[in-house]
Amino acid sequence: MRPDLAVEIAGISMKNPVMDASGTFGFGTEYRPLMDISRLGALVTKSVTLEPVHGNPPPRIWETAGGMLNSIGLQNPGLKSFLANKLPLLQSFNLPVIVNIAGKKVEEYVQLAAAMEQAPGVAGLEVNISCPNVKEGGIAFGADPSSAEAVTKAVRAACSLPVIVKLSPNVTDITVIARAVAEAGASAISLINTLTGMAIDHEKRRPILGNVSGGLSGPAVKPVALYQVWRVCQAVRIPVIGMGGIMNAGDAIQFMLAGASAVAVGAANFVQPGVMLEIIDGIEDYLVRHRIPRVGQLVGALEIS
Amino acid sequence: MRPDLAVEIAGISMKNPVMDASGTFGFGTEYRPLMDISRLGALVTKSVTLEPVHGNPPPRIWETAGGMLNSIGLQNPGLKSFLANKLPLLQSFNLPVIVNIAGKKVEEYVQLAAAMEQAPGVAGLEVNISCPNVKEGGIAFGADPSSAEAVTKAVRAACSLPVIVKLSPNVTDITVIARAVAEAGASAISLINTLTGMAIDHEKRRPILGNVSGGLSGPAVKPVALYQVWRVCQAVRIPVIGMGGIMNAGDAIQFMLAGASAVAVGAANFVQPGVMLEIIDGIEDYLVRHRIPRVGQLVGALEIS
Amino acid sequence: MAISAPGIVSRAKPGQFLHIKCGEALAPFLRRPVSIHRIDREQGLVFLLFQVKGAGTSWLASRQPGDALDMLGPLGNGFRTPETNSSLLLVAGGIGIAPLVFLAEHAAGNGSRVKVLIGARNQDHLLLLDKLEEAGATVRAATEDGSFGLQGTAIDLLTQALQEEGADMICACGPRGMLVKTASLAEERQIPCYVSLEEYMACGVGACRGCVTKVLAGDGSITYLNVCSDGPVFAAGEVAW
Amino acid sequence: MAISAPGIVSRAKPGQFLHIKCGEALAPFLRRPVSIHRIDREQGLVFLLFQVKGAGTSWLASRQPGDALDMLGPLGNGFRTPETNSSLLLVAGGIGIAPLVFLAEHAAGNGSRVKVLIGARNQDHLLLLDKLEEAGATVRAATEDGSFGLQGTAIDLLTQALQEEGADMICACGPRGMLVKTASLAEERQIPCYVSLEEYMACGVGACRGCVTKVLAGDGSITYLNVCSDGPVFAAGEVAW
Ligand SMILES: Cc1cc2nc3c(=O)[nH]c(=O)nc-3n(C[C@H](O)[C@H](O)[C@H](O)COP(=O)(O)OP(=O)(O)OC[C@H]3O[C@@H](n4cnc5c(N)ncnc54)[C@H](O)[C@@H]3O)c2cc1C
Ligand SMILES: Cc1cc2nc3c(=O)[nH]c(=O)nc-3n(C[C@H](O)[C@H](O)[C@H](O)COP(=O)(O)OP(=O)(O)OC[C@H]3O[C@@H](n4cnc5c(N)ncnc54)[C@H](O)[C@@H]3O)c2cc1C
Ligand SMILES: Cc1cc2nc3c(=O)[nH]c(=O)nc-3n(C[C@H](O)[C@H](O)[C@H](O)COP(=O)(O)O)c2cc1C
Ligand SMILES: Cc1cc2nc3c(=O)[nH]c(=O)nc-3n(C[C@H](O)[C@H](O)[C@H](O)COP(=O)(O)O)c2cc1C
Ligand code: FES
Ligand code: FES
Repeated sequence: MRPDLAVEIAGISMKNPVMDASGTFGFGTEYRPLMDISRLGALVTKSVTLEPVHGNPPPRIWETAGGMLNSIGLQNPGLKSFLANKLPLLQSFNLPVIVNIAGKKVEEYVQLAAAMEQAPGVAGLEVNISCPNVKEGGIAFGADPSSAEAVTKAVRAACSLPVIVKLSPNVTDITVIARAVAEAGASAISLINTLTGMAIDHEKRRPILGNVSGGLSGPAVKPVALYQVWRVCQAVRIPVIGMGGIMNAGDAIQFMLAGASAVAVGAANFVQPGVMLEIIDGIEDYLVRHRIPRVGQLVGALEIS
Repeated sequence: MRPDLAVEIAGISMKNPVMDASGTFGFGTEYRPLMDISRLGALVTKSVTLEPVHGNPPPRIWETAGGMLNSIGLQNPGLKSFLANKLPLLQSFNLPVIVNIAGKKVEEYVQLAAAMEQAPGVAGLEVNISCPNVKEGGIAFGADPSSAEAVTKAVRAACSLPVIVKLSPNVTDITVIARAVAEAGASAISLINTLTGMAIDHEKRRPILGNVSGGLSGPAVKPVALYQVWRVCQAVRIPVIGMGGIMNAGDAIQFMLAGASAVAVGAANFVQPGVMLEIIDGIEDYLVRHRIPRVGQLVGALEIS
Repeated sequence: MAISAPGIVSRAKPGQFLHIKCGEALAPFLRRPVSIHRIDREQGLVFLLFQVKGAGTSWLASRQPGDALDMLGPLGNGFRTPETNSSLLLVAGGIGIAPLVFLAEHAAGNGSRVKVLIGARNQDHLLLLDKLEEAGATVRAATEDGSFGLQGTAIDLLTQALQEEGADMICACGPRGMLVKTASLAEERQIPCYVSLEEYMACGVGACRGCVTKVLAGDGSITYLNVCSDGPVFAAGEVAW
Repeated sequence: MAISAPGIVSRAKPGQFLHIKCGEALAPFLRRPVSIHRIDREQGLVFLLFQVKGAGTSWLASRQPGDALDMLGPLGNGFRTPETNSSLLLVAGGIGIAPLVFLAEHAAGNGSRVKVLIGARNQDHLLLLDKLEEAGATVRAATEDGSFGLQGTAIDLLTQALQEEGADMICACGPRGMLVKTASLAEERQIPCYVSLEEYMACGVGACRGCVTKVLAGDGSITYLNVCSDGPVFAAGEVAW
């Protein structure tokens, strides 16, 4: 018998626990020629803001040991264009679509949430309070429990969609933030966003990124991500979507053992388009090999002596 | 003319800006058969505690993408044995010896500082308030500005040695901690200690490290380290010793451009014993090639447009 | 380097590139963009021409005959196909010659008159003169040290060529400084000019927005377009240099 | 695998290991510890015998004749040299045979009577019987599937051997479970027993305290010793299993 890969996160039913990490898969269509997107558990969009955002000056990408820095700066066409041009295509994949929203003020999150509630075919919201690459908003909301709480409450009140709050790892104690957003009504938590970092060209004596600093992701950050996911899963009862450096099925299973109910794959998509499908297959193989009937049984199954 | 590599950190004169990172070079003697230790700018010891510490159960080491986790847990023979057995050998290298101290309570730091002041041949103290691998003390002191301040003040009062406070990167805003210890009388700041992380064996469904979590270091963390060093150097006026993932002279120079007056090399020693000497030579080559007479001119010379 | 890749060859256009996984494990992490240098349609071969720069290209250079390569592509827009019988000036700086050979062969095969202007550091960096002439292109070369052809740069060759005869279209690939000058010479003479740009890339397919270059929108406002999917070839007048 | 390393050979003792940089760049990051399997003093060669497990050993296995290797060593304490004319039992589980061949050759050359007991999964994993007999050792083998020698384990061979004859010293290398059983059989008969342990390593030279194993100090208290510098060989009675 084939194992059951289906999971439900905050009322969103997914046929498997694997989705893309916001910002690494565009608005879905970019990877369409390269893989069967409809096999994913869900599709998460790049962050959408109220107004169009041009993003940061290039260079925006730099390879690092075991990972990469990015300083995209939330470049996106804005709410209006998203609704008109992107969302209709997303619906064609026949998948739960999770729209990631970002704002400079609480009010912007509220407007975005209200608009998404009206829009057809949005399964849930991921609230980005953890972008390190913008001057206003972004990480500022995710670094402080009371502002994290305020955003969550406001979004919660503005719509009836499942609200997944995406946390920043750049904090002293992530469980404090996690508890704050859980108590404020978040339906689920996703983490980690990128670790803030920078790169320097010593020959030119200049920063490499146009924005000076950027966000670190990829396998280099996996140990940090696993630790924070594990800690958050012990601190809150709402489901957690784990991410940070997942490259293969083994990595994905590690996040689930640490307590994540689902996982998201980011930078790995750049290295190997289609890797998410291999991860889904790999999880299934693992369940078969270990005679585990349902993927949900992996969640939090880490044994600590 | 050969460029001048000498630097002075908090009154400690070093013939070059390169030292080992605490805990990666033992008490100096372990690497003696493999390299000419007397060429270093300074020698930093493994953390010394008041009483002997057995450390954490194995496994304590795990390789990760571009780096490694460790959960040593400050294993060391304790103050008495350090003074009797280790310090005399350290003096034979004819180098400034910086003793790294760690405690579970402020009072322990004070006793250690007072003892080191009495001991012959200690050039300065590095105060470890950032170890992620012990249950009490350690990172707890480094995560909160007021306790960081309290430790620093107490150590400052207990001795007249230069006091270098070593900070943890696992905080929301490292400049807050940096300012707190600077105002409390620190002579210099060193950073980063390791990022807290964990590793999981998904086949066995168990944590890999005996201590469950550990500290991440190596090139994987370099972007984070560079960013935090850069931020701290802009926030305080006391000198900074930069570390985190330095593998070669280019990396070392990047830290100096970001504002570090000297650098420390950790995990790279495991990969290539003698790498610190190559880094010293590489810095000299760079200065020659760029016609820079003194290494101090690199400090903070990053150009941001 | 020649690689058997019939699927890619059948769709390849001059100016497009491949995004190549270099190294077996995680290092280097990201793929490397490399232009399609030439193709052999009959044999289903794609050729690459690249300079060894760092870990990625040196790994690539050490591949042995028979090794497999993980390549995405063809990616990017490619050069606009020149009209038949038009006259084309191709300006190459250093390794920028790589994609222009495919373009030269394609355009010459289309009946265009193609002149290739190559600037290089010295004789050793002058590549492929024979191949280009074989394909029916005229070639002019310049070296910085004067060891071959004109002592000077591709821009000197371009200035000369434009004085002698003009052109219906200019296509350029090379260092940014050279592209800027090419663009301004083309603009002076109102010749349509296309440049192939480089930027650090992650996805290579337009998903991450990491590889952008600044462009002037029609209304004069400034925005960012992806080098990987909106480019790598841009109309020179569109780029905010 | 044979490597020319006269400097290492001249100092090598049975039971010591080399700490080897695998891979050209950062992956894999840490060195890999591999025992000295045999040496050829005259030719200055050191031999390795290893199982391909992950990235490090598979890189190592793909080295070609003539390639250079970055090796630290010899490291570790090595086995205690047996007294001349003593009788020695060597217990090997799987790849644990690697360091014991050097020890067997060394001890046999020293005039000791050496019996090697090898346990393996199947015939394919039974290594080096000939080499050992050539060196003057007696060899007994066991395979889990019975495809060669006794059907059983190295522990079955040890039980048998101890019933037949006893020994002055037992040395063992292999999986932890096998070492535990060897240690208890040796203790029952009060035969001095030494085991070679494995632990994840960073520095390999005693500096980082990453590779510790739990031991019982003389006063009964528990402490941690470095496998790399205090070991890898420990008196079996000292280890807190
Ligand atoms: C569309 C396009 C086509 C290209 N075609 C060719 C070609 O045909 N022949 C050729 O020799 N080179 C070409 N390049 C440049 C080539 O991609 C780089 O030289 C190569 O990526 C360097 O990788 P490395 O690991 O050897 O060097 P490193 O310097 O170690 O690379 C470090 C990082 O910087 C990136 N990088 C470095 N230089 C460049 C660059 N110029 N452009 C984009 N990314 C860069 C790498 O991809 C990597 O992520 C092209 C670049 C682009 C964008
Ligand atoms: C003193 C000593 C001597 C050894 N001698 C031999 C030998 O002669 N032949 C042989 O085949 N193997 C030997 N081993 C085991 C060998 O070191 C590991 O198989 C090897 O490190 C695996 O590396 P990998 O990259 O192939 O595997 P991976 O599983 O990918 O390695 C991941 C990490 O775990 C470490 N690791 C994995 N297994 C072990 C292990 N058993 N012991 C220590 N670290 C490990 C690696 O060094 C690396 O850091 C010895 C180990 C020690 C400690
Ligand atoms: C190029 C890039 C762009 C990203 N953009 C966004 C974004 O718009 N919104 C967001 O919430 N996270 C964004 N992220 C963060 C990822 O969603 C993810 O949290 C992070 O990259 C860690 O996962 P990974 O290591 O698998 O990449 C981005 C990451 C990358 C690499
Ligand atoms: C094995 C190991 C042991 C360490 N022990 C200590 C310690 O005792 N005290 C301390 O302050 N830092 C300790 N550190 C942290 C290092 O000094 C350094 O801050 C960190 O490793 C980052 O540098 P790197 O990336 O160059 O290794 C240790 C690091 C490692 C890898
Ligand atoms: S490289 Fe991702 S958009 Fe171009
Ligand atoms: S590996 Fe560092 S002490 Fe043994």
